[in-house]
Amino acid sequence: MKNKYLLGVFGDEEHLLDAFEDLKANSYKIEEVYSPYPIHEILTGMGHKTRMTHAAFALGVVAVLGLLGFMYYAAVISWPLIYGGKPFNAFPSFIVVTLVATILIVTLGTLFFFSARAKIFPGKKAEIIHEGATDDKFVIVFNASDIKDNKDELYRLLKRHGVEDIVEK
Amino acid sequence: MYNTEFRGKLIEGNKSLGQISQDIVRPIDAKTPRWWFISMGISLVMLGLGLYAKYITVTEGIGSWGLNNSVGWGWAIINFVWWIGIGHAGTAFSIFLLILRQKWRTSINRAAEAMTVVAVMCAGLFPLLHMGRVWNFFFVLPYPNTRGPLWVNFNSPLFWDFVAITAYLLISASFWYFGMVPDFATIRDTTKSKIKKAVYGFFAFGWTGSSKEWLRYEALAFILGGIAAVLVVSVHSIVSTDFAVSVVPGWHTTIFPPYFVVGAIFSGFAMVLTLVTMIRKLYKMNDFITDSHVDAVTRVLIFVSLIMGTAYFTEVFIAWYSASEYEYYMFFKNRVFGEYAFQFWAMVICNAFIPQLFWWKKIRSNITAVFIISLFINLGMWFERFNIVVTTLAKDFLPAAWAGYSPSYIEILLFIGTLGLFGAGVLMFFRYIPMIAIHEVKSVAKYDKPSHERKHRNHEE
Amino acid sequence: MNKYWRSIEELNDSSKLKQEELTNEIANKKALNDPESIETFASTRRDFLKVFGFSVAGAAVVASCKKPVEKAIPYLVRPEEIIPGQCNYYASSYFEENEYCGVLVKVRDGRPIKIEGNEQSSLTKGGTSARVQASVMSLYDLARYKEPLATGEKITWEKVNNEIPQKLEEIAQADGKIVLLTSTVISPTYRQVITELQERFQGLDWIQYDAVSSSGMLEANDRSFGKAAIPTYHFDKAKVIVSFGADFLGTWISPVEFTKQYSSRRNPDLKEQMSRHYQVESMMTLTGSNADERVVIKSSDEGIVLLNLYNEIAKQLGGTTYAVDQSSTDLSFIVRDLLLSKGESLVVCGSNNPDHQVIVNAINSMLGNYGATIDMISTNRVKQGDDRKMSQFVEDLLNGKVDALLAVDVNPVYNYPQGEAIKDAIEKLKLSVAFAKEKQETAEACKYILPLPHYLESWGDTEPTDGKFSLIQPTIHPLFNSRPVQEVFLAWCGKTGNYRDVIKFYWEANVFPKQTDNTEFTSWWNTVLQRGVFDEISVPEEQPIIDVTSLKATTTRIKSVSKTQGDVEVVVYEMNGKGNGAMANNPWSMEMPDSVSKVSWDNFAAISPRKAIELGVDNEDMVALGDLELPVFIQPGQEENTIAVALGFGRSVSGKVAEGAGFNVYPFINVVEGRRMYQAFSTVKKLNKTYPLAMTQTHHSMEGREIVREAVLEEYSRKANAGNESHERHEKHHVTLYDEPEFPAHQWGLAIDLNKCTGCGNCTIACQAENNVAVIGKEQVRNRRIMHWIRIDRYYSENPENPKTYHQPVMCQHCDNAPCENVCPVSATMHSNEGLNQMVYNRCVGTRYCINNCPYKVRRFNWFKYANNEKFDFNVNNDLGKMVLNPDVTVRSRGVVEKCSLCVQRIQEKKLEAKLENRQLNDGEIQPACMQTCPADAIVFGDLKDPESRISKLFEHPRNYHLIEELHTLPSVGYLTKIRNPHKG
Amino acid sequence: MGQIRGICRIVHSIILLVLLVDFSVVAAENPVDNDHQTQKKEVIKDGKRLFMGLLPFDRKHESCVSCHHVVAIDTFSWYPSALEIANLYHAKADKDLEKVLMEPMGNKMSEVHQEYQFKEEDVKAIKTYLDSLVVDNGVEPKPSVNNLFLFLFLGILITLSLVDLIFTRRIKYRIIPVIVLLACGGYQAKMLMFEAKALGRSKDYAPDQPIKFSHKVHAGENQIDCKYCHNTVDKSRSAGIPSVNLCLNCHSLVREGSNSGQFEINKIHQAVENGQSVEWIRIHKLPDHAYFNHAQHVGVAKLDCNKCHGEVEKMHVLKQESDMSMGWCVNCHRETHVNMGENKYYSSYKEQHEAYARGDKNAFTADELGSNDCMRCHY
Repeated sequence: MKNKYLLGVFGDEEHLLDAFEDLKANSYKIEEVYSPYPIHEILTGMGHKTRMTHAAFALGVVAVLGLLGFMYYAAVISWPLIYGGKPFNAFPSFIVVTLVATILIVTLGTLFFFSARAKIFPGKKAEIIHEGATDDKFVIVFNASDIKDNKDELYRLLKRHGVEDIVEK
Repeated sequence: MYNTEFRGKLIEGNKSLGQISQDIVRPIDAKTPRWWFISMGISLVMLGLGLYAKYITVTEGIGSWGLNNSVGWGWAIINFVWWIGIGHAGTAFSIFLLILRQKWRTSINRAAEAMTVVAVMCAGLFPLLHMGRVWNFFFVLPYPNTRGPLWVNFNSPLFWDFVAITAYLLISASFWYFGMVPDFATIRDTTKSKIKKAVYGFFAFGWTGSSKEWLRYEALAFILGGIAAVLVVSVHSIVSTDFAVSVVPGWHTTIFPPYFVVGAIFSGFAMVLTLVTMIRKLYKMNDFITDSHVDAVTRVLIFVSLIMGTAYFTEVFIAWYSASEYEYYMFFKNRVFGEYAFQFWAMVICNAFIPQLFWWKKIRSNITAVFIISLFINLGMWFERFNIVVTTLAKDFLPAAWAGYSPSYIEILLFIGTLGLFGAGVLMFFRYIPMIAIHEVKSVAKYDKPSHERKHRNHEE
Repeated sequence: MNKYWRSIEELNDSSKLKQEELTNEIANKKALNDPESIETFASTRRDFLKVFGFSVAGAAVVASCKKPVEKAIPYLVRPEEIIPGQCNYYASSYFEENEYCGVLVKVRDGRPIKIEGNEQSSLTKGGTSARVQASVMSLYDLARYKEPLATGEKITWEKVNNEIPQKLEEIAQADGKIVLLTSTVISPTYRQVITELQERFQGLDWIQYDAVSSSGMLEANDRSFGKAAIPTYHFDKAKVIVSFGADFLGTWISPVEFTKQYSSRRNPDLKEQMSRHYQVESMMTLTGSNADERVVIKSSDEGIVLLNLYNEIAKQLGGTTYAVDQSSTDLSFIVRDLLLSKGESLVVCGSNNPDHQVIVNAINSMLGNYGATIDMISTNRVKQGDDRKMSQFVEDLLNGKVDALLAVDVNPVYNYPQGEAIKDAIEKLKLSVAFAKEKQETAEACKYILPLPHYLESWGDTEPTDGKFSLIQPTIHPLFNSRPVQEVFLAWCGKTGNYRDVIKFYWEANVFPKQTDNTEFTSWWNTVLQRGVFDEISVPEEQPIIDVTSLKATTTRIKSVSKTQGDVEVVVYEMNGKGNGAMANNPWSMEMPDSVSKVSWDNFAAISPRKAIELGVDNEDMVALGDLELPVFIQPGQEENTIAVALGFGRSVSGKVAEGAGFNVYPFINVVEGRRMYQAFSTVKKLNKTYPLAMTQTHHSMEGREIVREAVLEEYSRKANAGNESHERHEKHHVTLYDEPEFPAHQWGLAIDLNKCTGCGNCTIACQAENNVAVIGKEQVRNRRIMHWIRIDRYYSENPENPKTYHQPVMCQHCDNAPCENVCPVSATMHSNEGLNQMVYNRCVGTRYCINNCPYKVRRFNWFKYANNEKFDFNVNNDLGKMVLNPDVTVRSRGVVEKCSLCVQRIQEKKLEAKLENRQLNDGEIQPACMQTCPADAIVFGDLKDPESRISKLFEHPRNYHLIEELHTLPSVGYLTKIRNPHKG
Repeated sequence: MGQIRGICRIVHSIILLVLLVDFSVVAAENPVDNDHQTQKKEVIKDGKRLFMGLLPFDRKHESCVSCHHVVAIDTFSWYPSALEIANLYHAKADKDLEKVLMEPMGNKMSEVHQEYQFKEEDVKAIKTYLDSLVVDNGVEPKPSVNNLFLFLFLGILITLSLVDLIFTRRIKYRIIPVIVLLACGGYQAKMLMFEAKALGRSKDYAPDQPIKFSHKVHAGENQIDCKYCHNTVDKSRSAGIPSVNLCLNCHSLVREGSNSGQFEINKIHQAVENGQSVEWIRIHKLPDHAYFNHAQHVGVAKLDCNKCHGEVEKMHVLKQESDMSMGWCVNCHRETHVNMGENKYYSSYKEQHEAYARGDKNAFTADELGSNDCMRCHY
């Protein structure tokens, strides 16, 4: 880590949110916010967006077409076989597999997207910024270079909103 | 839209976030209690017996079971359906209650999901083991091969079933696992033990709790929740096609898919109830799993039990109304008043009548009574599957081919083995995994704060 | 088919004979000629027999998982008639346990694997019985004697041929008594050999002994006609058949012959000419279960009932009547019917009491049946044992008056009532020689045990009925060091040479002159050998006149039996398909469920339902009948105070299969004045014990379902679809979303005439032999896991004390909308373009869903590994027994489902033949095993696409219906409604 | 089409590898020390030297071993191996060997054994050596790597590297465990593939036969029709391996081969004399659950033998040309046309036959008439 970080550690959600809104209002550049559980206001406030839902939908479309296509190929073109007097293309029978297998493919695919985009994967070493961020602390992280001009003001602002601790790293 | 006043407090004891972490993680850090070792020992012995039975089954053949030319499926399939039904609770809890915005699920869904994964594993064993040539299991997979290539039969409910069970196991396992990732991170960051730090650190996949992670995490939960909701309905519907697609009287009915789904939810909730009452007792989690949680589950059970009763009645009614002599015989001369009347009435009493006791507040609030009734429901659901699988096969079309069925000790040991596996799995879960979703409980803990402390705003998620 | 009949005799010149020997040597040398190696030689392959053209020995590279090197060993000199991988058929004859049948032996790569009926035989006409089918298995029985033994030690034939004649000579010199005890001899050449032996050893007494004798008939006919013989019967000429306890469809005299005759008249389209069958009996026999009317009487009342019947008829016809107690059984309707069809009726009686038979003779004579349905000129020879001679011999033996015994293929120690005493007496004899095929009680008591060849290994000739000759020819080189008894006897007489030459010589001198068409013996002989049979053209002769005085003497002995002689009457009988116990070590035979009770592997005390309630017993409870403890089986149709127990079980010395199967009830046989009576009085007591019985069917009611559809002839003559009215309705309801299945060339189907089917079970065993169906043993049968591809369902209806019985063969129905096909996940079962429901063993993973979803429950699962498994020590657990396997059919492994394939290997074979001959298939050319050998001609196979085929006609027949057709499974198997022909009014 | 080897075989071979321990038994020597033995050993040693060409003796030729190899070799050789010679002369006297060496029979042998001059004791030594080969069975026991242990060892390495990669991280350079992982995994995969191949069908299987029978010589150079020897091919399920007396039809006259001299052909005569048939190694072998009938394919469909068996007439050593997998059968049925017009049997296929007669469709594949139905081969 080349950069120095400044961490504002809060004890509860209300104070964090107050501070967060104030910081946003004062157009501080917030590097990241760490919390033990997802806080809707922060997620929207940070301005990130994810297109995972779109990816999942696209995956679903591909899966449905692929599965139906595969089953049609296997049952009608590749080696047609007669089962119980049914026609080769016993379409309604294919629906069940299509449905379930699509769900499976979408799930696994979404997990993969998630893993890739959120960089959450087996063996990853966590870059822990603050030990309490997964327990009971809410941490706002600033990049030291972004705030070196108005550091004191920031300190004051944070303290005003009941910050428990300010750590420079 | 969500009314805590109505439901009461979600978490008792007015805990801080830190306390929540501590309370839930405590069993993992604390010294393992003696009862844990005892029950683990028992579970492992049962598991061992099951392994022995599996060994015999695989080396000697399915002949070591009590099946015959007419009754081709017995305890194995009964237990399979039973376990799958139980395995329904996890997703049902997480997904349905999530969709219904039922915050009270947060204390229970982890246990329910864990139970799902273990139960589906138990269930999945049976279709494998009941194959005559389990070593050729891969024939079920439609993979390109040097046989022409020869594919599989997409019309077969067993193939559907295979796909559905595989999907269900994978999806519920990943759903459960990704739900635990932030909690593993919590343990990683709070524990003192170096080994635990390393191990839980590995399983936490590098989770830190940043807003970027949470954003995608929420999206993931949203997607999985949405599509898994379909799964909740589809899996047991597909399991029911194992029977409903056949031509045999007693199986060949259109009521089966909804009937199985409801039955699964019923047995799943009952098993959840069994488990959470135990967790409450053993780990003193009364603050998290409150009386109101138990109360909510029992209310659901009353409702579902009524549906079950209706389904039983409908089946019997249609058997008469359809004027099919085979159906009529199956239900009236075989099940209701015949050779298998005991199993039929055991099913009806356990599933349709006993849960009606929950109408009384006194019983609902008596944890022991709730525990016992939940066991009765589990038993009743087992009888339901017996009723479906065996009674039909024992007496179908040609009386000359009618044959009775009684399980061999191998089949019984197999079942005991899965109980052992379930026990061991659940105990491992108690011991090594946070029993309650920490981050979710934390997120709802704020609603329990006195309203003056909450100056907030928008309660939507 | 003629083309395929070959005979070894075609290779008559000496060089070819040498070749034959050489071939056999190559084929058998490795594993078989050394008897010890059979037990020790172990093959590593589960079905090493599925080889073609050469014998293969698999040799796995030691302790590595490399592909085993397989060897292909060609014939050194390939015999001309053997094409590796092709079958040859040889005509031969079966005569064992007094049952005769003309057969074709299917030989593949030098080993007989299947018996088929010989359609050229004018007696059995292509039918066989279950015993005949199972007999090929006895060839490969481990319990067979492999070497000549003297007091348990191996000796050589040379020594045998030196020592024994010497000793016989000594005894003959000292005026000692030598007895030659054989079963009935129907071979003219064998008789001549015996005569020669008698000339050689003065004082050699020849006694024929049958385990289940018909001596009573011989004696009665002697009294009535002065001819101690059994007449031939013509059931096909009889409009009314009355049988008093004679199980002529199952075990009596010549069941295959009689079934052929009987079923030909069971055609309702003959209208009034369809036969009516009355059965008067005390126990439920297979024949009784097929009767139009069945009357239950006590077996001790039989005489009175018969004499009353005689009196009734005599009254009507103005004959002499005799004073007798009034019988409580009203047979007036039978009398009416008999009188209406004089000269077209037939009364038979199964009793061994000559008095009863004399009355029956008198009745038949009054009705003018002699010369019409009964022939006393050309007589039946299959049972010639004389009870009184035998009992005299036993008395002598026990009194030490016999010095030497030559026992040929008989087993009195087991199957004579005083067996134990006989055993002790034999052991004290100066000389005792047993000729025996396999381990048996009498042989073990004898000093010398000389192995007999199986009939498939030996030459022989037969004359089962006067003027009907047939030949037995070997189809395999003797597997063991055995010699035909005739050759041994000739050797003792100082003659050498093989028996075949003796037969030829005899035939040239005695049979050849009986015909005029051929002038050259050798060519005639070759034709006969190819056909297997030769019928002398008989000149019609006047039937002998009955001696009426014989009846008068008899009637005085017919009395009511006082009740004081015991609680119950015990009737002992032969079980259909099991015989008298000589084949007890045959796993096919043992596992075949009894045609009536559906119990396999055991005999039991059959008790009437009412008696069971009275005694408070249920199936599998044990009762004590006198001293003998027996399990109970509740048999509907049993006379209330009669308990029936089958003979032929409880062998004390035998092979492994027969061990512990059932109980020996031969001691129940009464010897009255030297005659063996198969009834006894006894006490019955409930015991607090149970004994497991392997029942293959436990529910006996059709529950009102239209499974076997039936009507009576009267209705049927009015309305063609009588009893089958719902067929039309169901056909109308056949509505489907999908197109009807279409088959481009063939659509195979099977039609089963329930009117003809007698339920004898021959098809079950024929199928088992053809399709390598596994034997699974009593315990597994009891677990309801029997593997038979074709089972015969038997239902009862109405009065349990005298029910109506139904037999219905059920095999895979080859449904065009097969429920099983839809549910298999791995495509192990699906439809062929010839309408077959295919089952691919090697694809099956054993989910058993198809079994569950089959409405007919005809699919079978391999619950265990049945081949090469110590726990299933039947034929496929040893290399000798495996020789019987059909190499065209896979031996199924553990965990796969199997079922009837409509003998697809035969379909394919015949199709290929047609292609090679550049022609279309002919109707009737393809015959599945069940159809080929059905003695009742109840099964028809054919192509439904061919509108002219027999099967298409039958499928159009108004009697045709399908099993559970309301399910719209579109089976390719049709059943023809059962039409009963009860008496009117 | 998916020619990917079935997962089946891999699974099978994993099971087999785990189950079967490849114990290589090393024959323990059992020295019996006495004078006679030592003396004999010396003679054997001498004989071996002579045979191997280590002891120079007066001749211009190559050593015996250069043609008559002692250990199994990869390449095909027409010459009888030392062991074969040893077996043949084991029961005979030294003189016989000497006679054969000095007065070679037949053209081939005379050509290569020109002007051989041996001392009597040399011949005796060689004979003794050869006899010793018969006793030892000619093959020297070779220690072989124990496959299972190797496989397990590789498995352990993989596990260790995985553990380090994820948990312990003791090794500084991450690339090392990755390389170990890949290498071990790759080798294991190779072992599995090898075993899997050996286990199932064996394309290119070309074992040594007891007689060096060359299809190239017979079917190629001499143009003998396949059906002359395999004469049941068009009427029976089995093509028929010719019985020994069939060989004699020609070889009672043809006593010497162009390549192998008299040695190989003599084996046939010996077989007849001893009354013992030749034990050929079987090459083409379908599994027991698959039914194949030559008559259908040759007799009816008139297929050329080469279609399945390859260019046999160019093979000295016969090998399996096709993999004989189910896919191979089935795909051929999908391509091969039926003799619709010629064979009257096919008029049973009414619709198709009419279409053919009308000329609507001029060819039907075997598959279209149902030859790919399961129960055409599996019953």
